[in-house]
Amino acid sequence: MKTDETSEIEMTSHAAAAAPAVATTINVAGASPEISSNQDGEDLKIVLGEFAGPLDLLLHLIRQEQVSIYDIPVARITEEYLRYLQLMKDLDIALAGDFLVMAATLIDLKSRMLLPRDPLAEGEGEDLTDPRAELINRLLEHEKFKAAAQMLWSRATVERAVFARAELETDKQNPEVAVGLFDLLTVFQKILARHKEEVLMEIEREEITMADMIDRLRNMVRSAGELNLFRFFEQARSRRELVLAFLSILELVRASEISLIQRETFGDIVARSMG
Amino acid sequence: MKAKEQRVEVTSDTAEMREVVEGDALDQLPPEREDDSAGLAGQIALSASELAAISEALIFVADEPISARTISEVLRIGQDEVQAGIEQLAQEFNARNGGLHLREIAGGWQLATRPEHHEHIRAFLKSRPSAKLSLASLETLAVIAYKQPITVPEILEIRSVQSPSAIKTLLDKRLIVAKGRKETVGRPMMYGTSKEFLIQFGLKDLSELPSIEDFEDLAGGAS
Amino acid sequence: MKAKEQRVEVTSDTAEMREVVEGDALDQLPPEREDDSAGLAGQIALSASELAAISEALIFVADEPISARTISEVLRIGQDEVQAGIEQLAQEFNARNGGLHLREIAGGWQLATRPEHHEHIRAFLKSRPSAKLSLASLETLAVIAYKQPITVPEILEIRSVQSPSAIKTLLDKRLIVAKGRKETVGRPMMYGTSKEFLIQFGLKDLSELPSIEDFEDLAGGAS
Repeated sequence: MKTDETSEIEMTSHAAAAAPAVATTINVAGASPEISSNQDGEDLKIVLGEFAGPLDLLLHLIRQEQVSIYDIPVARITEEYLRYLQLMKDLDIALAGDFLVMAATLIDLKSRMLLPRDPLAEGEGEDLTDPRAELINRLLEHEKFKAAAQMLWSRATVERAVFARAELETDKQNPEVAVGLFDLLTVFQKILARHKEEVLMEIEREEITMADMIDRLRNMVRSAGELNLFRFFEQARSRRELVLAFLSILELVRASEISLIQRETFGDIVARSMG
Repeated sequence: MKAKEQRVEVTSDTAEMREVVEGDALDQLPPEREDDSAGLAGQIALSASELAAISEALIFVADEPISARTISEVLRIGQDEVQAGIEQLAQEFNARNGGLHLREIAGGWQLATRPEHHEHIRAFLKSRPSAKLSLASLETLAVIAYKQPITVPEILEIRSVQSPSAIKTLLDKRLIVAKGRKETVGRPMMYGTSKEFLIQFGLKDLSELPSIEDFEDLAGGAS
Repeated sequence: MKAKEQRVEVTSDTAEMREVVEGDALDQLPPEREDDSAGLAGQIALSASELAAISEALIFVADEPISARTISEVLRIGQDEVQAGIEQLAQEFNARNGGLHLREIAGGWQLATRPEHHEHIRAFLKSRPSAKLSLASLETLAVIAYKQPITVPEILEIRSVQSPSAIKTLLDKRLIVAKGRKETVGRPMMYGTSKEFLIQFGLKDLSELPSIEDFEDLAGGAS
């Protein structure tokens, strides 16, 4: 079972054939799955409840068994817990490791509950605490956050019913993408990946000549009548090509085939055909 | 700008925008007080109703909740005066019982529709409620909201899980942001909730969250 | 195949919670008329003030002028009635003399600011406290942040795209500063991030920049 999403599994027709039998035997965690009558059983879709983590499952079992969270019958709950994991396994559902860790914790707890108290430790007054104490505290803490999550959920639901205005012209004129710290890192990683790829490609690519570059520039300017030089430079795949691109611009300016225009200081430079 | 301390806005072409705004739209406008841009030093004398009207206009134009402070800076008018003006305006808006209300959210003011009209609005926008957070993400968010600033290992410990995928989801959705490093071994990154969190959950600020102890009764009683 | 699905539900408390919560939250909303979705055929009875409020909300959320006809179709109410309602609403809005007015434009209705406030609006739009970056600038900033001090040719080498204008933008925004010259051929200028950069991104110092390891903590982690 994935921890993030409600698990949905579609079983093949073979499994579907066996479905009614399975259906009567599935009764784990007290959950009584409802199976609508199988009309001709080509597909079987199983929808499992969502447990956001092992503590969720454990809380569910405790509630299911109607036992006190302060006095968990460890053996019983452990058994139920393991049955649930077994069901997941039978259904071939990948379980997050978290659930197995909790299983180990429970088994360990169960065995410690069975052991007689160490008389020496008792003498020191240290082992008087219930071995379940830590788990109980965790569960209580978890219940609080679960309730908080529920509160957030209802807030979000109300909030989703409230709408802000549509986008205005002034927003579009000022399109904003908020960038956080991690965006900076993500962007950097992308650049590094891109860089690596380009280095690899460069080895194989055929080298462009000065004449090729002049032709490319000439064609680009002619076809559009005007060309932003930054766009032209961006096509350069290596430093060598960049140098060639620069030289080809100088060459065409010298030959009076193009003129360069810069509309504002530090603004983009545009090449225009003089033909 | 969202979550001031954490974010930088990105835009493709600011120069262009200026031209459009200044060139096109605004030339057609009737001239306004001429001393506005010149009189950086002096305050502008505005009547209460003018102040309210301009605040309303700015709140409408702002693409996210706008604070009284921002408005007071733009208009060069005392913040208290602006705050009082907006509160008055909000009362009027809300007494009007129209389609809009003026509310305080995420440290600013915003005009928004009323929840009771959501079905008609959805029918018109043909929108469905936006993607919901998974239960795991929601529980993780609750832990972060109440324990911030908190590190990844601490979150995982509380939730008894090993996968940080829910934390990553929250980061991707911009509901949480980095909040510096913890001065312990390895200096792990700490996380807290963002301004976007306040907006999506309709909170003025974090103090509006009920105390975590309030959930204790619920928790204990459930068993 | 898909038509005949069979569902097995392993119920859980969380599934229940979902329902409960969703039920709860929506119960808190003022009830909306129940015949809304059901009564495709019939008209909805709305009081004049409800109609005005909903029209106002729809005009507010619409991204372009919305006609009385569109509203009448959404609400399944006679167009004349809607038209009259909106005209009434427009009169109220305009008599109010607030920051917004309701105007008929391009065959529809639209909420807009008043021309006489545009000077202030422009001042606000200009003042938006944001460092706006193009993607090119952002990429350049990322490279500088993680590789500082770094020269322009080195940035070019990593980004493999021209960066001079991006560097100028970043200098203008004071997000980067010159950090002396590199003692190689041509003694190129080296750049690094500024104090302003730290402020904008909410960092105490550069050690708080997330590292690749922090990222892996979030992305990988799960075993």
